[in-house]
Amino acid sequence: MALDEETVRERVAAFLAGHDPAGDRLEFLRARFDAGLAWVHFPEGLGGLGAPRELQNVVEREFTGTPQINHGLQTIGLGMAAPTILAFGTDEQRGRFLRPLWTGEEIWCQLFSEPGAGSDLATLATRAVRDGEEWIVDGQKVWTSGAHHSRWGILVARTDPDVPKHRGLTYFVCDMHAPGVEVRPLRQITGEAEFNEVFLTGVRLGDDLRLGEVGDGWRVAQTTLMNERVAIGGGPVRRGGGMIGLVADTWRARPELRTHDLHGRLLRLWVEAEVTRLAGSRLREQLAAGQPGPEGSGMKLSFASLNQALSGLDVEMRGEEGLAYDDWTFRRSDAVDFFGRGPGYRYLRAKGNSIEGGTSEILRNIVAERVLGLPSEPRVDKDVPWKELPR
Amino acid sequence: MALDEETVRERVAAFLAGHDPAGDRLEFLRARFDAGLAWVHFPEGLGGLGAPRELQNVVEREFTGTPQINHGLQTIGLGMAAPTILAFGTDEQRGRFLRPLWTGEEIWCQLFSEPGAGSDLATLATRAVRDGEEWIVDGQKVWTSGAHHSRWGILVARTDPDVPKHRGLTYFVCDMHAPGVEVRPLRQITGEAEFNEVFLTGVRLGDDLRLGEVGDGWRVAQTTLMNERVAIGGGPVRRGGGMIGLVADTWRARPELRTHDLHGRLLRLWVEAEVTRLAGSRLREQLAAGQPGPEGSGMKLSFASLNQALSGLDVEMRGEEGLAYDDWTFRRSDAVDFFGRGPGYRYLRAKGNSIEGGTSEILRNIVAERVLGLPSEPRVDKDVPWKELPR
Amino acid sequence: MTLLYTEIEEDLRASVRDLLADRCGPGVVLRRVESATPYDAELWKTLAQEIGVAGLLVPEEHGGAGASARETAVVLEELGRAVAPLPFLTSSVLAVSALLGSGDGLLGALAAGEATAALVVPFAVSPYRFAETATVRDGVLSGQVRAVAGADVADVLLVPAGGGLYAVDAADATVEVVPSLDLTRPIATVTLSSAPGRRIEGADGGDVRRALLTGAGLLASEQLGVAEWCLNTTLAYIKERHQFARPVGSFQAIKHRMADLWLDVVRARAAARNAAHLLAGATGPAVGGDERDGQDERDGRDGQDGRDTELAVAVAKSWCSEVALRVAEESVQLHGGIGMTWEHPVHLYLKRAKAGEIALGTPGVHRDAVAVLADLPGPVA
Amino acid sequence: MTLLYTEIEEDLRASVRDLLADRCGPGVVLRRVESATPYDAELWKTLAQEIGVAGLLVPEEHGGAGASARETAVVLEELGRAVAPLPFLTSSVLAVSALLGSGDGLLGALAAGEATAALVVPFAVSPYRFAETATVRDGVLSGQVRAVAGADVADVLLVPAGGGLYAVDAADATVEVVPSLDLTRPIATVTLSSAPGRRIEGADGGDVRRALLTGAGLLASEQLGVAEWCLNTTLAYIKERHQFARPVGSFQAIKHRMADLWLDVVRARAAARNAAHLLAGATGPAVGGDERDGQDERDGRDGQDGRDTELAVAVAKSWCSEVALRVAEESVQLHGGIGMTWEHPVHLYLKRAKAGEIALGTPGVHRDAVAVLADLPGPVA
Repeated sequence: MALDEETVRERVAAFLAGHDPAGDRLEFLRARFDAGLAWVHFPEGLGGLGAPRELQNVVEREFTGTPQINHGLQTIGLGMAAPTILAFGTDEQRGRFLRPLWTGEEIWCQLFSEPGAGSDLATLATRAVRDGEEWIVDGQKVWTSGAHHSRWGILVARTDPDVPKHRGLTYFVCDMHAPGVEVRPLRQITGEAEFNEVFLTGVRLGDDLRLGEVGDGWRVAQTTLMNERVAIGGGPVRRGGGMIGLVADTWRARPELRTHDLHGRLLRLWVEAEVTRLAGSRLREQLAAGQPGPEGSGMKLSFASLNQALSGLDVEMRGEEGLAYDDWTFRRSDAVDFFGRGPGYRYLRAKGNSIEGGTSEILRNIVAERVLGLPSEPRVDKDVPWKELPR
Repeated sequence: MALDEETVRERVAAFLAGHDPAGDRLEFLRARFDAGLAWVHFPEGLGGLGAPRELQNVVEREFTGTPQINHGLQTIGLGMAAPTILAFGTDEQRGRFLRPLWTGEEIWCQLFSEPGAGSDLATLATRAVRDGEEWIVDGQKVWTSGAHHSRWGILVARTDPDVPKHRGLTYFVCDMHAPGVEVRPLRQITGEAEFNEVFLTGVRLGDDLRLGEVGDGWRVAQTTLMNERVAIGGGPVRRGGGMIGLVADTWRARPELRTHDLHGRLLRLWVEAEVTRLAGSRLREQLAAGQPGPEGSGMKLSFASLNQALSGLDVEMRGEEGLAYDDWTFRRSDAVDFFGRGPGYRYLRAKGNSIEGGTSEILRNIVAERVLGLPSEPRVDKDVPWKELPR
Repeated sequence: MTLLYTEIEEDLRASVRDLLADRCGPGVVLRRVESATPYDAELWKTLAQEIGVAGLLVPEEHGGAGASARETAVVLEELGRAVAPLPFLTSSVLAVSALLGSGDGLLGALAAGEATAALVVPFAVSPYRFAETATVRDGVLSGQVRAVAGADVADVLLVPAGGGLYAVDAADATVEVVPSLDLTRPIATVTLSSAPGRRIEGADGGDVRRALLTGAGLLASEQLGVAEWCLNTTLAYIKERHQFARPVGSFQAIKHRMADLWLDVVRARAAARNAAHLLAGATGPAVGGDERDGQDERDGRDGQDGRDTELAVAVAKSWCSEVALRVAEESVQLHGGIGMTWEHPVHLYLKRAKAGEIALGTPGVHRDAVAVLADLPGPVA
Repeated sequence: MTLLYTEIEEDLRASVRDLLADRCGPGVVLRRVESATPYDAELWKTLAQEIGVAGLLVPEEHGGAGASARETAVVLEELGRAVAPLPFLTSSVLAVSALLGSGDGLLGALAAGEATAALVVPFAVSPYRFAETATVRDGVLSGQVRAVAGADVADVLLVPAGGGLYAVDAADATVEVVPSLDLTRPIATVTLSSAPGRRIEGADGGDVRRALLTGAGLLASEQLGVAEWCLNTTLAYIKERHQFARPVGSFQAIKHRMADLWLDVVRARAAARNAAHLLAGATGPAVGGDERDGQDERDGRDGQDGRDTELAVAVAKSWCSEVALRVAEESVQLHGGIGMTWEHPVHLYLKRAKAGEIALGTPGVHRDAVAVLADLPGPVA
């Protein structure tokens, strides 16, 4: 029988009675994991209680004020690596990886995208060739955030170039400390580097780092990608919040910038931001009512387009101030900083919103086919061996 | 040696000396044809002098003030049927058809489009089956302007359903007075009928009405379509002319209709209309300088979109007046009447601008492939017999 | 549950949709608009009396169903989806709303579907700029009002004059229907030449403005219905229609346009629901207390609720007007030639959408209201 | 021939393009903008002196080429196509134009490429709203002007003050370059603290405004060059880049967007050429006498020519600004991830396009001028 809210609450209380939140942070977190109170829907022994996923909210509330894990740094580990390891890992792999992943002792990154394989991920060219009990990996990955402080990476590589592209892939855990792994910051048009390029040259990975069967990498990767957080979380909840709020605040504070032309465009964008926010609220209500709708697919599209239009208007309306930029220094950063940086940065960074995490073109395809049921286009690559595909 | 301007001028003078423009209109026109002064670039004996096409302008100037042919009613005959007959007709056919076509004694219409074959004209389904020296035609054509006062129609029909779609077509001259030809006015969303549906039921056409070889209809039709007038002629020449002029006049005359929102949109459209007009002027300069550019392909796209946006704004800005319509009477009309009718008519009629004569979607394909050199999409219908195509 | 549909609302929708599918299909509507009487009186009787939609907004003590703007909005979605030529918006929404504050006895007859009424204002007027055009003297009304919707089928005309509201028997006025862009909701010129009127006790210009606000906010739901019909009908068509041996709907440029339109409609639904919810007089804000910004929280409770509602209406009407129109226009385009013919019903939706853009305030007029309500002032002159 | 390019213009274009291809490729520009001096002084010397572009607008009697805005526009197209970090627009167009009426001796040095100058006004200022920010007293200037383009490489600063125009030696002013959105044309704050200035005889605020008008109209040609590079580079990329075993450029949604962008660029070329032609002081209208409307014909000749030119500038700057920006933004998007990286030059064009939108008047400001010039007045207040 599944655990109920009351029982979970009691477990937390019992745990807190025995562990001082003011003590050593890491010890507290390890103990919380071992007590099955890390992610309650995971199995017992792996940080969970096999409880319904919704009860996690209860647990989080009860743990308010205690040492917390770092959701920012651990995004890839928690959101992508963990569910994949749980679904496809051996007992040894689950036992080895999940605990330090959750406590944050080991940071994870994602090694999927390649310069030649963006939207068409399945054409990726990084090779993994078997050599006894090891695999030798050669290739280049890109858009890897956090690679420079990662212990492990989830990696998809081509193990068989002679079969159609989806069938020749295998999924690995990549040891980011292994010889031949080189991480280089990738400078973006904003001037800073949120991401890295990762060069893999003769990297040897033991076969015990393989996740799932040889040739089954595409299916394993789907599990990872399905767990990528839906973009809806990123939308503003308050009316007039988010990017529109930034622009509206400037508008209100600086009457000298106003023109009728800008006013008309601002009003349109304010309305669009508001109806998009309402659609997000409605989606959350649907989820809460157990009626998940297809609307989620569209939220990322909407926010990308809104962020771009609003940040563009922001730069334009500031006139001579818009001709300046806050800082071109080449340095690493760990996240998007729409609220701390200047309008020029926001304008440039928002351009990535319609590319990263699924381009707007791919998202429109998905809406058209999966939501609207429109037929797919003629495919030319379905039954062709990967090595014969035009590139 | 080709004729020069001076000689042509002399010929016209000689003709006018012998023929009184104030006399019988038809006799005058027939004589003008017989003198080779109808279309000077046509061969001698067929209304022309075998002269360069440019000299036609000279002839037209010299004939100012004399009886004229009716370019409106004769559009299809002059612009599409005549060049096709000239290129593919037998001597008998040229001799039989061209003179009354030019004088306007016989009006022509075009029987190409079908309900099931719009942008994809080559899939048309009207059948022509050989029966001795005759062909029996069955099918339905649509969007036929002037069918009700036409003597002849240019017709493309399928004579072989067992070969790929482009290869089984044959081109005919259809006798619009033959039994089995039924013309019905086709009411449009504006309330009136500019076009017709033409039902062909067991229509018997002699083989002498075939134009070009059996199975060669697609190639013959290409000649017809290449001669369809380029849309550039339709653009306004004056600054602030055309549809923008109509809207701007109302704007100036009625200050009580103005709002900042409408003003901003009107200014954008005025600028767009102006740059589109300038592009048309530049295109004409290029043509005059003997440097035809690819810009022509885009003019129809631009005018369609401008006409739609402007006529939509016009209705909206009139408020309660925009809720009314001038006249829903079902009646025939021979042409678009943007300047004589009300804003509601213009709004509805302009919707056709992006459909008739090549949809905007097809025109974008053409620009992308022929002007920009982008690759075509994978084709699924190239080598499939017509009768096996999905429909 | 605020932006979703309740079970009761879904049941109501099903009843209305079934009836309309049965008696108000596109072919029927096309034939009706060619006749002298586009309005379908018989169908209206069934809908008003048997399903009881005429009294949705009327409190029970006045013989109505005591429902709210939420249920009314669902009915409007269905009527929009059918471009139904019925006086629901004009009588059961606009006229009823104008009477609600007064509790006038006429409400009972309207709720029972025994009479229909029309508010005698130009259909293009916005809630923000209403001005009387008729005059009253000793209970006798004179004046001319153009572009009145629903007057042609009204038994009673509600005429704002002299700061009050007057009920005039339609037989005492001249109602001249003019050729209308929207074939399914024609407009008329109402002329009053010393027509006797009964003053509605307790109703004034404020009631008229509130009725126009309610009408504008709920028209957004009708526009949602129009947009949904156009989107779904176009989807069905482009899945079926083949060109170049492929369904038209398999071409990527078309797919992307449809995806964008769908996204517009998804947001139109959220906006229309939000307006309906707030018009229903919900005491809390539409989407949870945590979602109010600081500015709002500083305002007083009552004033704030009114402002939230007005803002929701302005947002919904401006967005849904443009979405309905865009989807209808794209629908005509994607139907190709057939979409330009009288025989295909899509033009009825295009005309409804275009007229709806103007009705009860254009999108631009409602955005001007947003400027005030959301504190986004224009340039200082 | 008015909107086409003459043979002389095409020859000039070829010389400039060859030189830039040789010495100002994207890799070179990327490296320069990371250095302390983005401007390429050596390249400027070659271009200014050997090809002689610095004196294009300067009459022969002052040591220039006596060419016109038409040839100048062609050079700007090429400089835009290369996002070249050179002071042509700021010195040879803006500063020279401000001096033209005076015939000042400085023109000779500028024409010869021996000196460069900058007009000390905010680069965002429009021809319609210029106001002085420096003051002058006894030939000594004080004040601060922000966002000045070209000041960092100018030998001479032209400062509008006291209704006149003053030449200030750059060494006598403080020029502080600030981090700029446009890496290839940085802006600077110019501070004058009792700097000695020489009054330019015969130059006043009207010359400054005319220079700004010329600058705005010719910036449209630079924007055309930016748009063309972005369009062509994107076309080349999507023909090469494969996804799903097809060139990205074979997907219909992409093709249709490219077709629309191309159409925008075709019209940008016509608009930019028209502005350049009229700025060249052509006595006839740009596109044939028969194309003038009745309104224009009623106006006097001189005033009308000036008004035609102003309108052409406003049209060109508003259209070309938006087109350059739209094409640059689409270019980033269609390059996918690589377009977001510093190593690919497309971001230089995006930044130039965004800064160009603001420079010398935003599109909205120029549309406001269209409202006046084309007699399309706004709402009566």
